[in-house]
Amino acid sequence: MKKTRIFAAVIATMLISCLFAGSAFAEGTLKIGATGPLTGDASSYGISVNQGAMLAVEEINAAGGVNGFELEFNMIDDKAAAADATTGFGQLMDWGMQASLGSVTSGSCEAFGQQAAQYHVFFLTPSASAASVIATGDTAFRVCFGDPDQGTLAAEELTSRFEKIGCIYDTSDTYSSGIYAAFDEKMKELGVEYNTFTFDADNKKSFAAQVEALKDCQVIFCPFYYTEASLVAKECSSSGHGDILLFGCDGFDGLAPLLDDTVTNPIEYITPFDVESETELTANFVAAYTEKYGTAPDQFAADGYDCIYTIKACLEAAGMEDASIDFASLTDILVSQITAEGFVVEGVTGTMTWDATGACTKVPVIVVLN
Amino acid sequence: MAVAINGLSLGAIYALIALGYTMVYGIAKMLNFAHGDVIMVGAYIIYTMCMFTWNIGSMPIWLSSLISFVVAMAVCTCLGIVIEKVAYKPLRGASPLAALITAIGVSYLLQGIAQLIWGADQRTISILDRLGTVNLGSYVIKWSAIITVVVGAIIMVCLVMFIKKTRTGRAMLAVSEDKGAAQMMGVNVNAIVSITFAIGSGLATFASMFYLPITSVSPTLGAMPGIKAFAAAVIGGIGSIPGAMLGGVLLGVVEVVCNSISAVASYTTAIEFALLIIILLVRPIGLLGKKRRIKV
Amino acid sequence: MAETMTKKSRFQNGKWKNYISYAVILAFLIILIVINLTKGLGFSDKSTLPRIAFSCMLAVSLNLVVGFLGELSLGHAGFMCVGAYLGCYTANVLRGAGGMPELLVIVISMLVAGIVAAIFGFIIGLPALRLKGDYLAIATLAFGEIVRCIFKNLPFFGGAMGMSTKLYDGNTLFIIAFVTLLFVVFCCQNLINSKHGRAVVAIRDNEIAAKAMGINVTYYKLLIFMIAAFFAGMAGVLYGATIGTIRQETFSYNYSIEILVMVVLGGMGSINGSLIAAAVITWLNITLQSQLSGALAPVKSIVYALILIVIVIFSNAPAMKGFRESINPRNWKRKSPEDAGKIKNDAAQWDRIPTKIHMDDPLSVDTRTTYADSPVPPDVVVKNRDEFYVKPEKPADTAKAADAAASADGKEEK
Amino acid sequence: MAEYLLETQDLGISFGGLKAVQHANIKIRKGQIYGMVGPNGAGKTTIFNMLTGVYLPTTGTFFLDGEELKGKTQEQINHKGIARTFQNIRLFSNMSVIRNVMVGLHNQPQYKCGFLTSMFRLPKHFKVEKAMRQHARDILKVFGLDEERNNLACNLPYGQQRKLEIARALATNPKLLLLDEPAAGMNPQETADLVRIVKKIRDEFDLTVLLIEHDMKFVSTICEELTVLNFGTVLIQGDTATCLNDPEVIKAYIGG
Repeated sequence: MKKTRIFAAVIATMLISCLFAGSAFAEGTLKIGATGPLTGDASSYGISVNQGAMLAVEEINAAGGVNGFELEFNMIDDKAAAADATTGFGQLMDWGMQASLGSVTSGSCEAFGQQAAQYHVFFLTPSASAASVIATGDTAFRVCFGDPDQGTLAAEELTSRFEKIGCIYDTSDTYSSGIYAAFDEKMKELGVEYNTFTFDADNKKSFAAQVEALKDCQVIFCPFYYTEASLVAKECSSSGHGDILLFGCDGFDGLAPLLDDTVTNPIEYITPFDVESETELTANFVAAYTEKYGTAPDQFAADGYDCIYTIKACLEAAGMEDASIDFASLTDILVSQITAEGFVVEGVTGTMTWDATGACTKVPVIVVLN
Repeated sequence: MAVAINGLSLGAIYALIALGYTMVYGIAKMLNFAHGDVIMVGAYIIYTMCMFTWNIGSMPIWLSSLISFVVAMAVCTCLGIVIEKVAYKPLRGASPLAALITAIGVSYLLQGIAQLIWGADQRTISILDRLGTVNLGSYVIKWSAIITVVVGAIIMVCLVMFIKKTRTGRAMLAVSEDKGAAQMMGVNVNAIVSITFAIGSGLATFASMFYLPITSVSPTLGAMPGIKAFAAAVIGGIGSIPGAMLGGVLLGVVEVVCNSISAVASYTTAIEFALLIIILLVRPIGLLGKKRRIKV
Repeated sequence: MAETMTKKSRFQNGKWKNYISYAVILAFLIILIVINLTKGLGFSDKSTLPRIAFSCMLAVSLNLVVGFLGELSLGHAGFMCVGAYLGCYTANVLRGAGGMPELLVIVISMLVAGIVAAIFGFIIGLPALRLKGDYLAIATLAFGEIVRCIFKNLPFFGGAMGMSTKLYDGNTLFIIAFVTLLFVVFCCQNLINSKHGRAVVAIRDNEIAAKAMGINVTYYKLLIFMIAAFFAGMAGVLYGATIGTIRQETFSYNYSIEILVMVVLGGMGSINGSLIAAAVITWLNITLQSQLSGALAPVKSIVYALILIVIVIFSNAPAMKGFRESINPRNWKRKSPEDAGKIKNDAAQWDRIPTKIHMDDPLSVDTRTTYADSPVPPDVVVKNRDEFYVKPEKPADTAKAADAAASADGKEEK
Repeated sequence: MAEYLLETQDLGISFGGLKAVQHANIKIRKGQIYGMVGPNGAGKTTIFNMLTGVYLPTTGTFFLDGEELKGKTQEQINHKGIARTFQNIRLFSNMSVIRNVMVGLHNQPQYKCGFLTSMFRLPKHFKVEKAMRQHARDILKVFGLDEERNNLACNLPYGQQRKLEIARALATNPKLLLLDEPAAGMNPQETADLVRIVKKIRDEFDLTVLLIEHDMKFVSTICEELTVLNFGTVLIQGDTATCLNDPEVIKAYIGG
């Protein structure tokens, strides 16, 4: 009996929640939504993007908004899980999302992208770099590099400089495997031999074995995120291999604060965003971000920041005067603007242009970490 | 050689965690899934205290590390006791699954609180790895690994002696065999359970200390080693203290060896767990578990 | 005539509880369809509802193993993983071939997924014949992780990148999901309330007596693992149709534990309880996710954890028993002393469900492994551990039972 | 047709170094009620466990109706026609009384019904369920438990639990019924009732009964032949009166 009553109560609550749910249209503000990992293993990336995007929104609103209307940004936690990104998308739509930053990590962004394609919603992901993400639909765009480009670039760069090359990558991670696949292909094409070792998400707390196996290499290519990179660096230095160059991709950004004086390895990485950069735009961003959050921004924050400014640029280019527009029409406007001939955005991560595939073209720089 | 030492040191860490699992299991008859998160808390306390003493006190590193470690141990011990009193004690006598679910709840809770306090950013700190390396013949071996193995071995011997030789230790054995009978014999069961949690959490602090050189600190630090240590405890025969050590070392060595062979590295987790299943199929009660019979 | 009689007596015996779930799910579904046709469901409902449906399927099927068979399994997400990959692969192939209506595609892929998952269920059922309690728990957990690790390394299924499949139309997906859930509840309910269900519960209640009564314990353990895996595989296909991307890390042991939490909170051995708990927990998670977004996200896990702890302590703590009884509506009317014996304790009565999930190995510091050389003959040592004489494995027998089960499964498909 | 329904030949088992039972040769004719007595630890229950496949005998073997059953599993032995009760009651305590008996009926060939038939509620399922229920009630009526059929087994009084265990064992349609201390914990009236029931089921169901009992009054009333065990070996075998009056037996019991 009691159970039945609970049952009835639950069902009633759910039905009520369904009845009252429904997309509310924005009034006066343009709602931009995103999902990202705000808890769990990958949460530092999601939190950075969230902070970067929030900073951009606040700056824009403080400066009078976009053609007079304000922006509103909301990020829902997806724990880097596809299922939560899907429901997160639904919740954002119910909240009244009109444009989106997609999702932070590739796996969940792919799920997000499939939903977005189904309902025709524009998204510009800050950091989901897997090739499959922008392949989900015509409304999918990104501001980061694609994984394969970085792999190819790294292969060219490393073979031109070194002979003994090693590589460690994360078999369970889309980003890492994606870069590695392109890297491997390019290395085979160049006919260069190298050693590869792997780790995975369940196994990424200790790199003793991998470093030990690659100790004779001059350089280790590390296509993964800075959290694991810091462990590899520490492992190299503390096990007496402090002279091996660690070469990484844009995921290395944010590594510097994690390294202390015990790490002696030289570190280089490919990135569009250099926190030390002298340009006015970047310097202002770094200063504002540091003031607001107490830490220097990493590339994720920069990407999130650029995403918002790119959407703003699109809205301005389209001459939007009013935020009350439904998401489907806005999507058409944004897509046509971002792919338009001559649409260029100067962001903190470089000068960006887009093509119809959704990929972003910008110039990578190789940063040497001191 | 380096692989062996690295494997042993990882194994020693797993063994230290597994000891906590197995002791709590033996006494409180529950799977303490929150044990891994006590390690995480320990690591954060060590990190915070070290940063604090280095920046403010400008102490020598060894002193500040020692202070941090002692503070972390005190905090973790208290945390273990508090968790037991608040979350598990009310459930004594209920289904072991109920305690399992609260343990999972406590684990989520600790992770959430850690993220609120320290944020989600991963942090690294160098304490034991500052000691550098030692050359043994043609091999380069890290001091931190050697210390882990040696201290781990000492702790385990001490623990066995403690349980075998002291009154408290024997009381623990009695409580684990039969709570009711032990109580009638004048053993304070509540105190013994608290002591067990305290010891388990204290050992977890050692695990945090030794784990720091090879890992970064994050709210989810404890999850996977927790599960691996659970696996280690089961391989050795849950409830058996020598079994936990054996299981931990076995798992650690297998993990490092698999990781260092390129062809199988991506299957490391599968191999570890397959090994577990095979061992259990051959010996359903773990390597050193006790076979019990039932009267039919 | 005879049938109506049987049914009637069932209702008279108070078995209507077994049927209430159908009525409630059906009513829920009809109301939702009406809402969707008139007003339109919210965007999030279109993904939340299928998620609730497949969570319910997972909880009900795991309950077969944990609640009814009494074996602790922490690898249920592994079966779902197998089902999701295989089912979605099948769906992709079928769509590639073209010309098939979407509904047929999803039904066929569910069957394929179910069958393959059931084969895996058979494989993990084998250790279950030998292992008990926590040992089986870690073995099933290990199995789930192994499955995940293998899928991660199969380029065939996209490796770490995972697999994409077509999203099912949001307006009809929730109907399919709930109809599938009805099917699963129907199957489980019927199985449990039959001679086979009695045999399974007998094995849980007293395995020794069940064997002495000639119950084929091997057959039923494997059967239950296979059926549970079959339904978990089906749930995997629904997952694919709802989410669109399948990646192995979704199906980690954490997910298995979440399903176990649903089963335990709902009350082991209660299908209605599993349905409620699965729906509430899934809904709670999703609601917390949307309510606590942005910087508040860490609070979410704290809230969830506190809810979990409070519920479990409230409904399980022996010290709270009196309080539980005093607030149980069924006891309000019974104030007189002669009714004291009739006091109902818990809705779920967890403490009354016996399981073989006992955890009673004592602490030991020596390395002697058995009592074999003990001076006391084993049948005089009174211990409550179900560890007695284990017959040498009979591969032929096991294989036969498996064949029987597999061929029976095959029939179901046709 | 073999001369004896049950015949054990040199049956023995040892655990580690301890010889729990040795050289047990027991021959039971069809239709007999046969008793096995002996002090605690004499190995009576161990013999039961060997006969039902719980333990594998280390020496010797045993035959039911001329068929060797050593090495068969508990389930197979039950299918061949040996059913038992337990010294410490092992009912399915969370099932109703009638369901306990229906579990006993599970393997009867006339109630064969695949799990898919039950799962999809094909007509055969209802037919089988109805017939099983009726059959179970018929058995319960013999034991006077029909009124209690919808109660949980664990709520029955002790004496009725013992009876229910016998009823459940009977439901498996055995040739040989092994009763392990069936009268333990019963009051004299219940014991007398039990005597009547055991004799009745022996006659009605064409059974042979082997029982362990400490209650000598019960044993002398009901058993036709006895085996007396002490320290795992057979002390004496023969008809009840002779055995019970044997000085060795009295010595073993009184501990002279």
